[in-house]
Amino acid sequence: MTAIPMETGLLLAGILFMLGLISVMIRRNIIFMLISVEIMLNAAGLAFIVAGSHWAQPDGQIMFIFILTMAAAEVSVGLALILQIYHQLKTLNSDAANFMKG
Amino acid sequence: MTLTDFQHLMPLLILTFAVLVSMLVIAVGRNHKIMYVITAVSFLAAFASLYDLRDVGRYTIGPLLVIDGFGVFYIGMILLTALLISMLSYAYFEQREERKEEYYILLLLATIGTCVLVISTHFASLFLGLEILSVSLYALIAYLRTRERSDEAGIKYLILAAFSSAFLLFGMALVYASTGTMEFAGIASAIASFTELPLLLLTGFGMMIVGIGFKLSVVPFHMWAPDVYEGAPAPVTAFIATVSKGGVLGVLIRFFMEVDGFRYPTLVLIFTIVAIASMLAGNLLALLQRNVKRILAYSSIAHLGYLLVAFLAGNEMGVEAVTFYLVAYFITTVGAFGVVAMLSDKERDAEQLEDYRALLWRRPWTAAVFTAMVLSLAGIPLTAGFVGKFYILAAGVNTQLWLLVVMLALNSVIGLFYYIRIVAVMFQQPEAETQVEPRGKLRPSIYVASVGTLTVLALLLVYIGVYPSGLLQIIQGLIATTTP
Amino acid sequence: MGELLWLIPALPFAGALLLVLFGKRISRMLVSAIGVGSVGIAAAITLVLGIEFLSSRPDFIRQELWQWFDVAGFSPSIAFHLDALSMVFIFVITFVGFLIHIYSTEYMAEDTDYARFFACMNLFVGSMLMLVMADNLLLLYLGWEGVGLCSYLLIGFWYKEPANGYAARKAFIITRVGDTAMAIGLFMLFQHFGTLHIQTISTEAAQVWSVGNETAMIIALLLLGGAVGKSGQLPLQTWLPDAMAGPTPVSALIHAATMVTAGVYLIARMHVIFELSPVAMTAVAAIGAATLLIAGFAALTQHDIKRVLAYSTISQVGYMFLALGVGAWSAGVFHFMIHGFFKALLFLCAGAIILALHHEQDMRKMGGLSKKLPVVFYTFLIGAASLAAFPLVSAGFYSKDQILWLQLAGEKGNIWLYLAGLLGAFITSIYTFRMVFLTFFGEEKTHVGHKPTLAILVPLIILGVLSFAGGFIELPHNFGHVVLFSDFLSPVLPAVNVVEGLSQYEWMLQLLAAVVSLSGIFIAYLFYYKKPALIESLHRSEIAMALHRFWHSGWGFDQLYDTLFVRPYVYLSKLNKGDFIDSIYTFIAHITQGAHRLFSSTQTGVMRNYVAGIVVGAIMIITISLLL
Amino acid sequence: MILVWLIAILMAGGVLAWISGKVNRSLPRWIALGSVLAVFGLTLYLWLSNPAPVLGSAWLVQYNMPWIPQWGISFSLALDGLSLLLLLLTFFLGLLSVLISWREIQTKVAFFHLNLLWVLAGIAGVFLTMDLFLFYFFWEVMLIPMYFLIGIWGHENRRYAAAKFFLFTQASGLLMLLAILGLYFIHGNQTGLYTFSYFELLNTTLAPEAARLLMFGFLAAFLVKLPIVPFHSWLPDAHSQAPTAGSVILAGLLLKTGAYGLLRFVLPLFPTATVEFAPWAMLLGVIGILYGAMLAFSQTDLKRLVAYTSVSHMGFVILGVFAFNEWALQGVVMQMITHGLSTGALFIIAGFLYERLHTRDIRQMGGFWSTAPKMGFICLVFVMASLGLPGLGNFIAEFLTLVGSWQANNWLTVFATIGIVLATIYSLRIMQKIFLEEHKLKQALPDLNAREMLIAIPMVVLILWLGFYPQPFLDTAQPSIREQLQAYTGSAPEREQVAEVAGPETKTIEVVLGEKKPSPNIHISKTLNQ
Repeated sequence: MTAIPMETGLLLAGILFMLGLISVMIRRNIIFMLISVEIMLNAAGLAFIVAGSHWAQPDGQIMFIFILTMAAAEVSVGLALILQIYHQLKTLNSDAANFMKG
Repeated sequence: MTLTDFQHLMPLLILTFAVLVSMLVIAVGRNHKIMYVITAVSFLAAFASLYDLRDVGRYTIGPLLVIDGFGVFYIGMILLTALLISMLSYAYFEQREERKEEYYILLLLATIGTCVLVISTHFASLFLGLEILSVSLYALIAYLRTRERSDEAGIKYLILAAFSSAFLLFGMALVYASTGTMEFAGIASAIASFTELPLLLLTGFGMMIVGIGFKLSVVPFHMWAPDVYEGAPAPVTAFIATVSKGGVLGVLIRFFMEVDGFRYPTLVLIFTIVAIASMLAGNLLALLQRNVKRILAYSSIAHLGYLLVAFLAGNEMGVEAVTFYLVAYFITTVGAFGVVAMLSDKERDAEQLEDYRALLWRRPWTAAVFTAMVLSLAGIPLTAGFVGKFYILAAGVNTQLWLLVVMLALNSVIGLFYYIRIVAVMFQQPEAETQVEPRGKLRPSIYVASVGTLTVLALLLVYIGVYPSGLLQIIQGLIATTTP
Repeated sequence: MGELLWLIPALPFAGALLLVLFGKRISRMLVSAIGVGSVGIAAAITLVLGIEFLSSRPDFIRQELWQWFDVAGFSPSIAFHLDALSMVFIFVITFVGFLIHIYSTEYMAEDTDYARFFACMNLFVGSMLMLVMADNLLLLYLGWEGVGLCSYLLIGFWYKEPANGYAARKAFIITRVGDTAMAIGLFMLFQHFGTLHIQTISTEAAQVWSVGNETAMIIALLLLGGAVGKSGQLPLQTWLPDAMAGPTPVSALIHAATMVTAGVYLIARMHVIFELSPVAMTAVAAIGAATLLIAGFAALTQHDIKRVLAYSTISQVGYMFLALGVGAWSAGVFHFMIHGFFKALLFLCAGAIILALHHEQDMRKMGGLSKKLPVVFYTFLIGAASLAAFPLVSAGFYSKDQILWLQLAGEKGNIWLYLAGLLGAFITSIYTFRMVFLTFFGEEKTHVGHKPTLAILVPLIILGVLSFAGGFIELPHNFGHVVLFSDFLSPVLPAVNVVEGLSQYEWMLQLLAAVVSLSGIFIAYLFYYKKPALIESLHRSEIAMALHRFWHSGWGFDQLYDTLFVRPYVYLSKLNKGDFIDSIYTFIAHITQGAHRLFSSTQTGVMRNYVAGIVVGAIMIITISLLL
Repeated sequence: MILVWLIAILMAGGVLAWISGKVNRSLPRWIALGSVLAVFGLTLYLWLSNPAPVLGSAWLVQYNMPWIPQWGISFSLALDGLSLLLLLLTFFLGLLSVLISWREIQTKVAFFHLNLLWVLAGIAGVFLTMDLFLFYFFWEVMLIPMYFLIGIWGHENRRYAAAKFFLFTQASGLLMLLAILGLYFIHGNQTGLYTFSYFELLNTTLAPEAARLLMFGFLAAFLVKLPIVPFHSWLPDAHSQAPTAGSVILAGLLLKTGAYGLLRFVLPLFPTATVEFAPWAMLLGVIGILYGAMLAFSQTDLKRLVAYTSVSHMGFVILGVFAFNEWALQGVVMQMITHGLSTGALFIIAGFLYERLHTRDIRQMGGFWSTAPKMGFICLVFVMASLGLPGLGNFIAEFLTLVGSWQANNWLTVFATIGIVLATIYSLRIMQKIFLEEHKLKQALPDLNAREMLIAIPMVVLILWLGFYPQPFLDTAQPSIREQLQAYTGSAPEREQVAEVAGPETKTIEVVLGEKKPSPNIHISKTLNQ
């Protein structure tokens, strides 16, 4: 375990984070955007675990559990909203939801 | 957790209890009025329980939370604001068909989250508080789910908030990685031991600022604000504008004071840029806007910029100024959205400037209150906003932040332009006298509740504007216990 | 005896006040009584005072009413100072004023604004008295501006005609230009003496400054500026001919007898300052000489009888300046008095003619009036003789002769000034008698309507007598040597130093003056009565006509000022009517609105753009935190 | 305590007037009239009961109560001669404003009077307060009601004008606030006493650089308010669009707050910095005089024309203030009063005309003398006042100012004096276009009625009084002017000693029979020898 330095782990987390970030930016489908955000959150969770293991503390993993919980809550609300939007717009294209601007 | 810990957390416990009771009540039978009473009473009770904590000094509960004067004051402020908002909400939702009862649960939950936020001293509690707040807000914003705009606002807020939360979390992880602790105090001592800040830490801080900045809706993380303000029901907007931002600002101040972030020119520079950009962009965006809710959104962006000026002063006076300004800003914003809520009808909120035309002649009292609120936002004397702005300027001048102070003055002028435009619209002559009142008349009791709330707010506004000594004393007394 | 002093200006003021307050409500009889009576009583008091003054011969009488104000030692009073100089002036003002008031009761009888006319006239008399009786320059300035106001009001009396209003404003504004110079002079005087009290300044100036002092020169020139404006001298003379737009009694009183000579009074009053500065003295004389010539030539070509008289006034005041400029103080004042008589007379006669001819003022449409208006004719003749300095019998001869004589004999005189004066005298007699021949001789061209009655005739006759007899109180030494007038003035005004050994040639000069005057009359007789064909031949000459046009327009001064000052100012003012500074602020406002639009376009409402915004912000923040 | 009453009565009267509007339409007018009369009476009483300036202190009445002790702010009012005169002017014009609105204002009468009285209260506060925070407070308080006055009851372009007025004054006011704060902290750091008290802050010692910056902060507010070219552009719009009472208060009083600020704060607080800046300030004044006069000439909107004359006249104020001597400052004080009267009167006449004709365009006027000679006469008096005719108050003001500024700067004074010629040009144009020439309208213009004469006559009397016997006013202002000038040990005191001997002393009517030109100073030295 100790063979893998913390930086490598963080780098992995960072790459994961960037992947999520980029796909949020380029995806139009709201569900995919939600998924991408989840990826970013998980990347953050990974970073916590890496950091926690570096300092040999359980805190990182605890934080990960928090993040998971929160993500679940978020997704549930998010999906409900997406359903509602699909009801109204008949599309999941996030660009279509731009009634408010200016 | 000892018994005294619970005593010190009494306000939170009361609110949590109220949430549980509410759910049970809903399970038994839906009744808007009962829900409303439960909420209001619980807010009051929670606020009353703060009385015991008035001389608390500094009481830490594990590594996660601390109850001190600062926290008590902010909790008190949040509770009162939430109470006022719930009072306005009652009248607002009474006219609508949706099921109203869950609204209060969400409101209570969001308030709990904010309260946790301002007393947190640990990333975990910070995160928990923030997410309780956020998740409740997603639902609150989209509460009127049959309105397209509500849903649009909800999903926008959800995706963007989650997105920024990811930044915050990743930033926290990086900070944790480089310091080995998630306690504010621990981070502070860890930083103090560094001769030069490691890149990891700086990146972490930077990413955290993104997360925090989003919640504060400062430039460049402000873009969600107008859309969400517009789409959310008026009382919820008031909540986002006041409680949520106030809570985040509270924790930001706590964190910065703890780690003494003002020592680092990089951080100060970032906040300076953000402050100036927020003031400018907020005011310029509002300049010719015709939607009142969006105007208030943009103006709140600018006001956060003003607040950052005092925040950047970085001393006790700065904290006092921020706190004072927040009080004034809370009163004003709640009042303004209260008027918006009061004038709204079933179909839509009263958000177009046209809805306010000749208000002074149609409903003089409402118009007078709204005028007072707008003038307070503009920082005109006799209102709390003036004293607040004065305090911020004083804090800025005291620490010689000339650039920021001058920008503030300049932006106040730009701001004036759109504030007085609102006022001007209100005293315009009605186009045609025949324009009948289309709004369905409310039951008098509800009307009285709204008007009463607004009256209280207006009186408070003027009282603080004319005689700020009392509030000042409280703030100084409570905050002196916090800052080392 | 001095206790009554304040009544002299106060009475006309009171009359004016009463007329302003009640003029609309009382009968014309009462208006006349108040208007004429107030000046009449003032004249009577002047007479009493004058007699006592002559008998007891004090240097001056001073009466202080109250202190005007007192700021850090600047403490002028509302106080009157009566000495011989003031005495002469108030005598002319009240008496001629009184006569003209009487005259006006008939002249203005038909006018709807009868009360307003008398209110203004009374106000004028009061202000003019204030001017000449003031014991300090600030009070003098009050009178000075007061007469300017009345002049404005009376020139524009018939306000419905825009041209009258224009003439009135022109008069006020141009004299104000001079007043500005005078005001600056007052600032300087105050700076150096800490007071504007005339006597104190006069006493101290002589002690503090030596002759040729530069400050004294500047002050004197500035005061001269004021005098030039008020007295219609070069280069501020252009308002006076236009001022004839007012009713004729006004022209007689204000623009001939009294107000236009205020400049003479000012210079005589401040003679101490002027004497300290040879440059200023020369300037006074030179201005006088130039003015009298230019105005004389202009008078030659005018058709409007009142304009002839106006230019003649300018020219005659030029003589007074000429006298003052060589230090012949009392000669100047003497000419002022005589001029006051005969010019008032001429104007009043002209007024009678104008009234008779249904407000016709063009001399080409007059003629043959000697039969129809005999009294007017004879009195006019006396006046004309006096103006043309008809030898021996006219008052004008003596007063003008004294001036001419002192140009040569006086220490500060010189031959060029004398020649200018002589040439002026020649032209004067030509245009004067051109007027006489054109109006009274030849055939009748316009029907005579209103025949003057007593109220007009009596003043004419009295003034005629004065124009004739007035000269005999001051006669040259080879003509009986009467020096009553200069003797009277001697405590105030120093006598001129005469160059030794010239006095035996005085008779030659007198003869020359007489010849010049008579030959001028003869030429006028030839051209305008005997052989009008000569004029016709002149009209055919291109050069003569060009010269005629040039002189007729008053030497093109109006045109010059119009292009130099009026048009540019009006143009600039109209150009900038919208206030270009305002557009700077409008520009700022536009920029701000542009910025608003720019920022607004970022709020697209598309979520992905918002995400991108956050990312950009994040990149910026992280870059900053990593780079710094 | 009487000082508090002055403000309290007005504020309470305003609220009362507003409420009473529900009961009766004309009740607000009477309440407003009553409260302004009451404060006017109080001020008159103050004036009459303090006839002679008390030696030693310029302050007649003081009132002090802690307000926000944490910041060293107190509710501190004090009255000296200068404030007293300006209060008299304020309430006099306030009285007239109520009267002229009697018929002009027919909509929202109650709210109008609320605003009117609150403006007056704000202005009175500005003139009275001796705490810089409070000063800023009142400075802003008077804007809001003024904004409403213009914005609600103004003419066709009122919202633009009101907004412009508001933005200009606010922007400059904020700069002043920064300067006040700067001064507060500098003083606090020096002495450890953090206070906004004027009397304490007077003792602050400032580094030259700091003094300059702070002075500009103060100047910004006052010069915009005054206004000085190039910061004047709010004024023509605000003045021409406001209702008559609004114009009167704007021109008569609001502009004076700027002048008052210069006298009260800028001069004593920054003695060195102002001396440095003086030539530039005077230059600005002269530019203002000439520029305003020139613009006034070409205006066709009567109220706009008069507004530009204000710009021109206010140039004299700054010219005088920065001459730093007693003559000039007395001139400035006189100018404040007389300009308040004369320009106020011209606006009132414009209001009378507007009521009758519903236009302010002078191209459509003319020949009104024939049907309205009373109005013509009143207008003539004030036109003459505005061109500085001696015998009317403005002359004393302008002459003293120029005499004073001459001692400071010759050439600028010369140009300022030329401004008087330009004043003549535009002033006479007013008379010509409105009252003279041929009557252009079909219907006759009704002359002034009794109420209007009641407004006009006191103004005429006052302006004449000021012209012929201004001494009571000068005496009242003198001690405070000396106090403001304390820091400037210029030539004024020396000159004074020389001149006091030279001037005649007695006020009774006396007759002196001259002998051999006795100059008065000889006369006095004789009595001294005896």
